[in-house]
Amino acid sequence: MGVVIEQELGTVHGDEMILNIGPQHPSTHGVLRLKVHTDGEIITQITPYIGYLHRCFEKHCENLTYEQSIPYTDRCDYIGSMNNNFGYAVAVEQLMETKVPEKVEYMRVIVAEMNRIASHLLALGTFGLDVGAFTPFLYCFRDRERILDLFEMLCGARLLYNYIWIGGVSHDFPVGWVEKTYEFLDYFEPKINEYNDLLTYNKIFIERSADVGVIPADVAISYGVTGPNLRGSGVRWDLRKDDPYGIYDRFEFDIPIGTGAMGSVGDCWDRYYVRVRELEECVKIIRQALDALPRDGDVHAALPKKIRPKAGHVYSRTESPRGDLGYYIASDGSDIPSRIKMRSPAFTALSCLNEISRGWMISDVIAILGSLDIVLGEIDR
Amino acid sequence: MVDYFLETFSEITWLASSPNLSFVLAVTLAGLPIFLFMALNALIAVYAERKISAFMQDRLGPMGQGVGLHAGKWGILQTVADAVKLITKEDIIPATADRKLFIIAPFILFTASFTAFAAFPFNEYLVAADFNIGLFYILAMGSVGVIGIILAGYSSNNKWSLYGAMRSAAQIVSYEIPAGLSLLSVIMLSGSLAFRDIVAAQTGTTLAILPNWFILDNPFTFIAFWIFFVAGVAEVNRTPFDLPEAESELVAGWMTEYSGMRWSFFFLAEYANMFIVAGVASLLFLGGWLSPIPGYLEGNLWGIFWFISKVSFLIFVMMWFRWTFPRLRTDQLMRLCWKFFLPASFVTIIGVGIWDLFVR
Amino acid sequence: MDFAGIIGIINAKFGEGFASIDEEVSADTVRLTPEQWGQLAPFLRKTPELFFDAMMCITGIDEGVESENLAVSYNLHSMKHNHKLEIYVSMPKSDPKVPSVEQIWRVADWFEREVYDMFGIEFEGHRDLRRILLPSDWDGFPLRKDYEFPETWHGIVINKMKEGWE
Amino acid sequence: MTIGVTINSLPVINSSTSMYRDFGTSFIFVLIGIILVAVPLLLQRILSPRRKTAEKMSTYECGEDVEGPAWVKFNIRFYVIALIFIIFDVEVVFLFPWAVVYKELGLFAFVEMMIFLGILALGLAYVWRKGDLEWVKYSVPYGRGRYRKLTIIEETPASPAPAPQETAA
Repeated sequence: MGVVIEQELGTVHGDEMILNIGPQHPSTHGVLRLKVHTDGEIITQITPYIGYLHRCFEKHCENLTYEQSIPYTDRCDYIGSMNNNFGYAVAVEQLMETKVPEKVEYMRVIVAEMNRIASHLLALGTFGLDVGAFTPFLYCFRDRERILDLFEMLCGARLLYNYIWIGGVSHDFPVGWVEKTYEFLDYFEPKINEYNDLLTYNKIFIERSADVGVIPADVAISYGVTGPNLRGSGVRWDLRKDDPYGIYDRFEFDIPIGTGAMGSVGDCWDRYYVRVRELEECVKIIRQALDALPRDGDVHAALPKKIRPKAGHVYSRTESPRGDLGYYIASDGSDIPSRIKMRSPAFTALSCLNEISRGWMISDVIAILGSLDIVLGEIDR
Repeated sequence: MVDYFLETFSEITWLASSPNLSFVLAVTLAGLPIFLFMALNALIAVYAERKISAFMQDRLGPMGQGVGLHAGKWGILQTVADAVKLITKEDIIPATADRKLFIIAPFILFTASFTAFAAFPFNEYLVAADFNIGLFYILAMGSVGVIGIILAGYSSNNKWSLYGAMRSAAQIVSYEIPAGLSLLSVIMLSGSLAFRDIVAAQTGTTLAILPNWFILDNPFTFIAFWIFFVAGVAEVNRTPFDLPEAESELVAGWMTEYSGMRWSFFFLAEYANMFIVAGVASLLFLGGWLSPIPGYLEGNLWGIFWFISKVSFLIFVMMWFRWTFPRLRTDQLMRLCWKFFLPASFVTIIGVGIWDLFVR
Repeated sequence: MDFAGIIGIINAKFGEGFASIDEEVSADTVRLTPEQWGQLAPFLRKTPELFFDAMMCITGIDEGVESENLAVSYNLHSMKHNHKLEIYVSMPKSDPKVPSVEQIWRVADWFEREVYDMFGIEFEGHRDLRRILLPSDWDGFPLRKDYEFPETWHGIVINKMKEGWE
Repeated sequence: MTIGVTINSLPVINSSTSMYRDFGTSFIFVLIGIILVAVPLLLQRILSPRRKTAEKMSTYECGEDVEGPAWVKFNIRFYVIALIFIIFDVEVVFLFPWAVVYKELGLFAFVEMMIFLGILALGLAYVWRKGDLEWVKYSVPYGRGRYRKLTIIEETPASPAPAPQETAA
């Protein structure tokens, strides 16, 4: 069987014990099953079993028109739904060679970045929870709640938005939304320090996460790890800068990378801290986009009633909160896509778990899993 | 209290004739209030824990309105509702478990903390059983509990439970040493193991206005207090030392397979142990039932008040820890104990000795 | 480096006409046979000028009931040079076999398992080729166009897709 | 500065009856404790429903069937800690009587006990130096990790080499 990596483990041995972490376990972030071989507390091998949440997303898409697939993309990464919509819309527009109105571009960036903040907040909170700190989790949720309130005002939904459509967005910002978003940003920016005080620079937290679960840059690239996880390993790679889609090339922001400030480059602390720093960058982008947002204009490009892209295929990538979100769309000229494949960042991030967590303890594996920030809806699709 | 009851019984003619019976009766009568107090302590502490955590986390906590199914105003009946739920819950023993040990485990754990509780003085006179080696007795009884934990974890035949048991075995026994050693400094200064003498040694003032508590006696006892308190938190398995039941790692650790009433005794014992650690710390270092302003607000009732408030404060600090800190890892926990607390507690003993002989 | 440059390097090594550009499918896609892909993959990874160190995506494709072809599409990317390439490998449905690149790009491990799971394409040389998303005892390969849905699975009745959705 | 109250007499157990009483008291407390656990359990037996099914009685393993037994030969690390504990705990018990009479005996006893503690500390230093206080001595694939202060005794490579790696950009 497969990649069984036998390892001679130092001097002392116990019997090998097989532990099933999940599917019913508090810190598997969904329904993930890890079959863990342990010796005492030390992990000798991990085999992830996924598919508990498989909803046949790709099979569904083969039976739906292009527009009808959008709500299904929501359900993949249910923490960062806006970005999923965004990625899908960009892919189809690329296939159709459509340009969307200027205003829509700004609106998309604003909601996508807001969603990125919400997603990162959840990631930070649950990582704290995984290493035993309960309070930061609720602090993060408190602030995430405000973003969800704004989204609710925007499109009525709090989790699965179906807001970004092909060629535009479902409707304009409601009256007062922009002001409320400014208010939120003013409220949120100082709160980032609060997380830092409570968790980031906590001695125990550093002990638990620094130097743990190091992913070297080359291993990360080989395993297709992207997004904040890859940046935590010290690779300055962000699609918003390196292969800009939408209008991301118009904004000024930094790409934080892991520096190994507390341990080695690419450890759990770096991955965590990259997300904290990204919160600030998101706020920067949203402020610029809000400032430049055109007042008037259509929120929908002129598209035919039935979307029939010409035959061909396209692979388009966008930067979701978890990394490179790719859509491979093959069209045969009809209004139903012949193949939609979603390349999910969490899928590849999880695939390196066995590689990086051998030799660590059970507690560390939970921390590593938390720092990778996986969403099972996206992995299983 | 045992003595008091014995004296009372000796005046009752039919009881005075059989000393054994009157002795048993006296101890039983002294024991029942202890149980009531333990239950009450758990009830209030659980409610406090919920509310304190809620306030620390910017939320409301249990907020039921009205009596009945809604757990009372401000959720004050939440714990009672929990108790009712626990007692009406189906009692499940896994088919593969070691049945005998599984049943015995909560008995050991609860009985250990109950018997330890019996030696607690709430003021100079109010103590269920006044042993002249009270401190040693409490330490001894406190360390029996770990057997219950190991049995519970082992007998469940569950991997999570086994991990919890193994961790707690390593953890509790390790932290017992610094806890015991740090208490030695107080015993050296007071020259007694009876709480009455230890507290009596702390009367008066130091530095003109401050109370003459052992925590303020010299720098080494000050360190010893913190060693004892942190080691005590580790011994009662609370965050940041809650590895045996680490919920994000081991689901519920050694009590994974326990539910209903059997589990509630673990719970009761945990809160009782918190009280014991906080109680020993306040008796030995914080002057027990003595008033913080020497010469004022003293007396038996005030004594009870001061003792309970000191203990409550320390329990609050434990809760504060729990809702602030992440959890340590097993090897870090051991490192902290053996490489930091153990040498430090040696230093406190030597330091107190030198201070007492030469500096003072 | 742009697409033409990449093609140039590949053709310089493997001979002119090795990498044919298929205008019909997409402008920047290289169409290959499975054997050619087996030769090309290590070259793409190791050549310093190309250095495709990241495998972005592996997609299985069923080209439709009529064409009787399955295909695998590889999206490669170079973190160093920031250029990308798409490789399109097609094979007959009767004998779907592709050389595995799992040991060249580790991420291909799971991607290839997924393609195998959904299309039944065998990746030769993969060390751990088994189903990943579906249960291990699932019958058939669901993303093939001619896939017939089972009536039940372990006693669970599977709802048929409704006819005539628009 | 002196402690407020001087202690006149040592807490010696006065007579055999007193000892009998102390032990008797704690024994009865144990009995009461057992009864206090038994009664609510009995009450639960009366009040609670009893509908046992095979699933309910099965061991919790995160929703999966149990793989392999839980009662295995566990890693020796845990027992090493227990052994070290026993050594130190016995010494602590020796220290208690000394601490009680320390004030009476003065400098001589203090010096004596310091010698005893010195030997104990020597033992601790030995265990420390030997590395038995460290929890683990294994190697992790990447990074220095928690082993950066340890010399790793042997580092065996994983048997099927995990893919050729060049250093990336």
